[in-house]
Amino acid sequence: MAVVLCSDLPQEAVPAALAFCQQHSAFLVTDDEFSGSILSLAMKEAGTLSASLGILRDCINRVICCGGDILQTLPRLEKFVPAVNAGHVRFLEDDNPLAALQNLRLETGASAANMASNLDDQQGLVLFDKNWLQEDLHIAVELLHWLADLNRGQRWYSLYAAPAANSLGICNALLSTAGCPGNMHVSLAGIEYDPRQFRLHQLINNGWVDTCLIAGNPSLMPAALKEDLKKVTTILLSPEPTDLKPALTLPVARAGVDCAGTMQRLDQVPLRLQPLFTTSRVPVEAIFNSLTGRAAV
Amino acid sequence: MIVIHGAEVYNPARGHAPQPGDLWIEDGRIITPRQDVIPEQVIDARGMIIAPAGVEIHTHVTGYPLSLARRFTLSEGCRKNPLLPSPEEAARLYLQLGYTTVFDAATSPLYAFSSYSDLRQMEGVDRGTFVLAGDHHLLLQALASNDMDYARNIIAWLVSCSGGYALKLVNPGGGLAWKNHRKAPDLDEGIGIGTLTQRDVLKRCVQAVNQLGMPHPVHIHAGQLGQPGNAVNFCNSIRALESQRAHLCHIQFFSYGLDPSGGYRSGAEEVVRTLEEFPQLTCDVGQIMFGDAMTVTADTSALSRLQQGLKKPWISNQVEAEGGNNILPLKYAPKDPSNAVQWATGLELLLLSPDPARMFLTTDHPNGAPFETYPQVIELLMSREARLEALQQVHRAARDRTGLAAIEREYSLGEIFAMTSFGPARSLGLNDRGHLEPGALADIRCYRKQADICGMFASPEWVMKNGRIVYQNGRVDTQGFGEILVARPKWDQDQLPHIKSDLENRISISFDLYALGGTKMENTREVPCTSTGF
Amino acid sequence: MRVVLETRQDCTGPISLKGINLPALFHLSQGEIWQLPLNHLSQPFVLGDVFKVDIRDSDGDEVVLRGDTRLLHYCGYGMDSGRVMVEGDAGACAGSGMSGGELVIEGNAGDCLGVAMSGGKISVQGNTGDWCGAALAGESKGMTGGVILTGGNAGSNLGNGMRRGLIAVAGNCKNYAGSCMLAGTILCLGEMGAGAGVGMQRGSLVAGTIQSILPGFSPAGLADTGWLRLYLNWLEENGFTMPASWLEKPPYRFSGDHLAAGKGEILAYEFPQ
Amino acid sequence: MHINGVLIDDTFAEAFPMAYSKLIITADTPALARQAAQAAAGMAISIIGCSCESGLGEALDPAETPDARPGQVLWLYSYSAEKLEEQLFFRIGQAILPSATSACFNGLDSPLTCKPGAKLRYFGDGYQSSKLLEGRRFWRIPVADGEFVLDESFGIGDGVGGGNLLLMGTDRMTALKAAEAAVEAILQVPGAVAPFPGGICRSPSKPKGKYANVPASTNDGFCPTLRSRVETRLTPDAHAVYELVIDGDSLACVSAAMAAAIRAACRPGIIQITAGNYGGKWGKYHIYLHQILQENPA
Repeated sequence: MAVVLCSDLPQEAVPAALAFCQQHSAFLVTDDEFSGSILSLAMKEAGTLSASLGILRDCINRVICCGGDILQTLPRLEKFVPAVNAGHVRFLEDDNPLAALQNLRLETGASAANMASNLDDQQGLVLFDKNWLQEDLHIAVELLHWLADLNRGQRWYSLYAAPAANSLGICNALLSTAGCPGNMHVSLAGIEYDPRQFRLHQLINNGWVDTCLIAGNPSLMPAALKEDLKKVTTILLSPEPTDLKPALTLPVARAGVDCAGTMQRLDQVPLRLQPLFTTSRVPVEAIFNSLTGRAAV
Repeated sequence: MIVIHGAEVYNPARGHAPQPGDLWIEDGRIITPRQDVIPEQVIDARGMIIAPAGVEIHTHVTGYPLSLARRFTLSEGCRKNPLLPSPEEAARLYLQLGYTTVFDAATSPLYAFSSYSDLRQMEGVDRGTFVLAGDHHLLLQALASNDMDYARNIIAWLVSCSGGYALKLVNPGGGLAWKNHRKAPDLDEGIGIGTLTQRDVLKRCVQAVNQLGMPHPVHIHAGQLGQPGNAVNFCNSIRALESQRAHLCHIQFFSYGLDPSGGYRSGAEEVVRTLEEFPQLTCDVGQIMFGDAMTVTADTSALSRLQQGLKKPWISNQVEAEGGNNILPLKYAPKDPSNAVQWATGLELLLLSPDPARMFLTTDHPNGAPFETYPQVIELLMSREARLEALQQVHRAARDRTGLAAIEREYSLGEIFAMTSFGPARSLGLNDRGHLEPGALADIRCYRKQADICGMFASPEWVMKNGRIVYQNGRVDTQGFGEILVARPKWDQDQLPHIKSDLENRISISFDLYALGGTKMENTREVPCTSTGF
Repeated sequence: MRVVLETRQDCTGPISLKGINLPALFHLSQGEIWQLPLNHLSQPFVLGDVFKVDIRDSDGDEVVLRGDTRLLHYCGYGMDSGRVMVEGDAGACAGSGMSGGELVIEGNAGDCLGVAMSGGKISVQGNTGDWCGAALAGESKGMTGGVILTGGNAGSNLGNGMRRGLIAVAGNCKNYAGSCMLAGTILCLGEMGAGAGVGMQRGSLVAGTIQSILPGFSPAGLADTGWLRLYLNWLEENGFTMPASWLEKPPYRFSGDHLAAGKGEILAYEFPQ
Repeated sequence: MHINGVLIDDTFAEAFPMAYSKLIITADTPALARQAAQAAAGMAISIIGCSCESGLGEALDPAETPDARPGQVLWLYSYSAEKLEEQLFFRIGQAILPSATSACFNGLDSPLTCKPGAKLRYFGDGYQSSKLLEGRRFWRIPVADGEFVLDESFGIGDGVGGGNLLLMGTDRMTALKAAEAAVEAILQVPGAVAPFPGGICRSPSKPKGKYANVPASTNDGFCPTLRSRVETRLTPDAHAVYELVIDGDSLACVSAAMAAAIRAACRPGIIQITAGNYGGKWGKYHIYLHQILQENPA
């Protein structure tokens, strides 16, 4: 069995899902791999500088957006980073991001100077999103290497514009509870992590799983993966209906509407959401806990 | 009612020598032996050593920086990394070492919720965290205007709203300087807000915290961490505290002399001599051990310096109006002259310090080494022979540039227990542990007497928390034990609008969501503050 | 001795052979082999539940896996000697961590073939999946020795982080061949995908055709390099047929990746102008 | 014993153990390969003067060489492994590396090796790189027509040097023709090398001499012009003597080559065939002429 944690869930869902997986020897994967395995592996190789939004708002005067869709992902970007509003923003769009990044790195000295004129106190921000990473580790590594190069001159921060509400929260919660950001096999014997073998489409196509329990709304999943999901039995714990046709759907509470929950902002600052209404819907973690409890009896 | 019978009992509250006798326990606490009742359970502990459980005063096992650090250790089987156990695992591992109280050294208020959710998972031990404020803009501003009343309120509010236990200062002003592309300020250099200097920040914060009567005084990480020749600055920082109560953490990293070659030499003697002038201070050592380590620190200035030397990938995250979180993987090599001197300096500090209840054993986990190496350090302290043997294995700089080889002192068992239990508990203001007097918590560790010191400390016979055995024969039972220890110093509610408007000018988050965002903390115990008025 | 493990009819689902040192089976009796613990995902099984075991005397030492081998993962994991033969397709991670001996796969191999191997020889008659000869996840060093020969095509990230050794592919390979390579040789007779050699420090990539050259590589002219003749000759002796054009003209050489150490090379017979 | 009327002296040649290695030199054409090999073999005549003796072996087809190019075998003999390594370094670096299109490979599998390639690689000035194929390391040294590829390690074999024959003829031309026929026969034996110019030596030597600092001097007993001044070894009708010196990869090889040489040299006009020795005191091996002829029938 595989449990998919979708990134609109609050991070409270993570320990419960982990306990459930442990009891059932299940795979645990996330729907946004970029904030998890791919970015983590890239950071390990190249490192990165980041900052919370308050700093970026106050001292950033140049912004580079990698991927043109970033303004759609972050419609209120200029609120956070006034430099965007002032027009000091450059969009990098390319069919081949890897080659584009290599070109940028090769001319890094020059481009860093162009970007940030000659003032010493100039600081920049590179924002990148999923479209730019294009499902690949190498692009993420190259991107962060480019940032590291930029950082030898002026100070450049980076942020990953995660496409879903709480990609970063799920990733961080997994890191602190399990030690790895998804793509794992959880059993009583321990946790095995393999970002290559244990990606959802690999798990399905290699015949490692026959059932998928999807927690949250899988709207972020690529179309190809949704096709793959048709090959196995799916159970959905989602606050709203989706275009998947699962064997079973259990409606769950949504953090910030029906229940409290913690989500992380773009800069990974945790935000506590309080419920708006009192409804009968239960949070995902309660479902996981009761499933774990039942099996124990 | 439980009786532990026949053991050699070390009660650091009554000196370093063991005492024979039975230990009586009722309702999770130690009681005076009774003649009139028959106990429900007698634990046969003949041939055993009984001591109060360990108290960890400085470690890094929770919070957002640890998530960042885990990103650096991703590989197959990442869970087994002893440097970065998950909070749940860390609690287990501490219990297996005989520690039942664990304090995580740093929480940035903005990320306080991350720390709290990690602390919640550390079942089995009493735990808590310190709140980072050495670069907090509001606090520095208040200190700069010398408005001590407002500064006290800010400290009290910050610690309370972050669910912390004490105030921690990390190289005050250093983070601010780094953000502004300046070098970290020296002790008497302006930090960039008015005429405020690092000396002022240290002095006034220590004063404010002591006035608030918080159980643990200010937990200080001084300036110039890791730089050769920093012992002079560190001694000046100690004097800057002007005989007030404080705790200085991982002082090994601040106790270096400058070798004529430009490298490290030990400054341990000078530091210990200076510390002797101020008996109200406590310290922990931050011993390094050879092998892999992971630098987890809020001291961006020091880490960026290290990173520029090593040219290795790092993660540096700057927090608005506060300091930063920085991660850099390291490896301490026995054949590296600098590392060898660092290693010897830590041991020298411990061995030169006359009072084990004032100088504590830590490895600043995972900065110096994983905490699982404590038994190895203890062996080095208790056996000169082991020390000299180890000295032969490392670079000769450890013999030439430190005084370690000449030191003959060997710690006694009683001193070890004073150093790992009694001292830290007292420094933390936790009077109910660290000793075995009637009324103390029945947090007890039990070792089988043996010649192999390292082996003995690495595997206690059993460990008791609140009068129940939680570790025995390799099995850890953490269910339902341990509380989150918090301090809630009093602060003036009338100042709230003032703090709110000041804060909202500085940060990108609404005041209501700041720190724990008004979340009710579960399973906490408030350790009272003993304010004596201002 | 020849040990034949044939899957039973009713075997379904993936089976991990991690933890079974196949060459060590020669020292065991049939009963002992039968009782070896197996990992069927996480439910414990013994080998006899899944395989029929047949032991025969023969000239050389050989373990043969046959039947429905498609879902057998970690075939030949950590092997250090002897010969293991998979009569059919192998699952993922075959030959991972092996340090010696020979692994022959008659069908296709799954992903992560020969990951972190340090010696020995793997021959695949069909295709191989992604991350062949690559580093373990999160590690920087891939295979550190040995030879992988593939008769068909290879997937992406062929030889990622490779430190030493030879990978030869008779067909095409997908993107990012030789990514982050430290040294070693990757040879692809057919077409090499995009992003080849990204982040490579040293080592050689040889391709019949290459889809694109990254900007981190600079053209270095025609290169009639003696070592390539040496390798091609060795491969011909090991059953590879070289395209005639390879022997007639020297390949074009690109050196890079200048964004890493830049001591590597891509040799291509045809490339986009 | 007589063969074709030629007296085969009942004596022995005194031979010594030598270290040897076998090089395979390849190039784009057979001529280039041979040229490189010849250059490397240059003046490796006698161990007395240059601590190395060498000779060309067979030419190789592309199918027989490691890099599928035409090749040439070169044998190098010296008195110790250390000396041989020094000579390999010197000769590969001086002669083979500069030769157009050349590459140089080890042709001898042996547990004992030396690593001239490990030093020669520094000619690459930091741009050298290596390839490791089946445990064998090849160095790639950038040169102006591409790369010079050479094996890092060369096998060292236990060979035999100093096998020799002396042909006495009625006149110079007759003796020379016989010697040339003998050399041709020697080179037919695999592993045998005749290091002297054309394989023929006209100056047999004896160890030491009248002068203190001379390691070897002319073997006066065979010099026709000294007939009346010294105790001569010549028969009265002998007027010219040529020496054949043979090194080989084994005692059997040297013996076979000597036997073949004797048979080829037994022509009209040759009076006697003998061998040089120093009373059996110097060499480890004694090769008896009659014995080897029996052991190696025609």
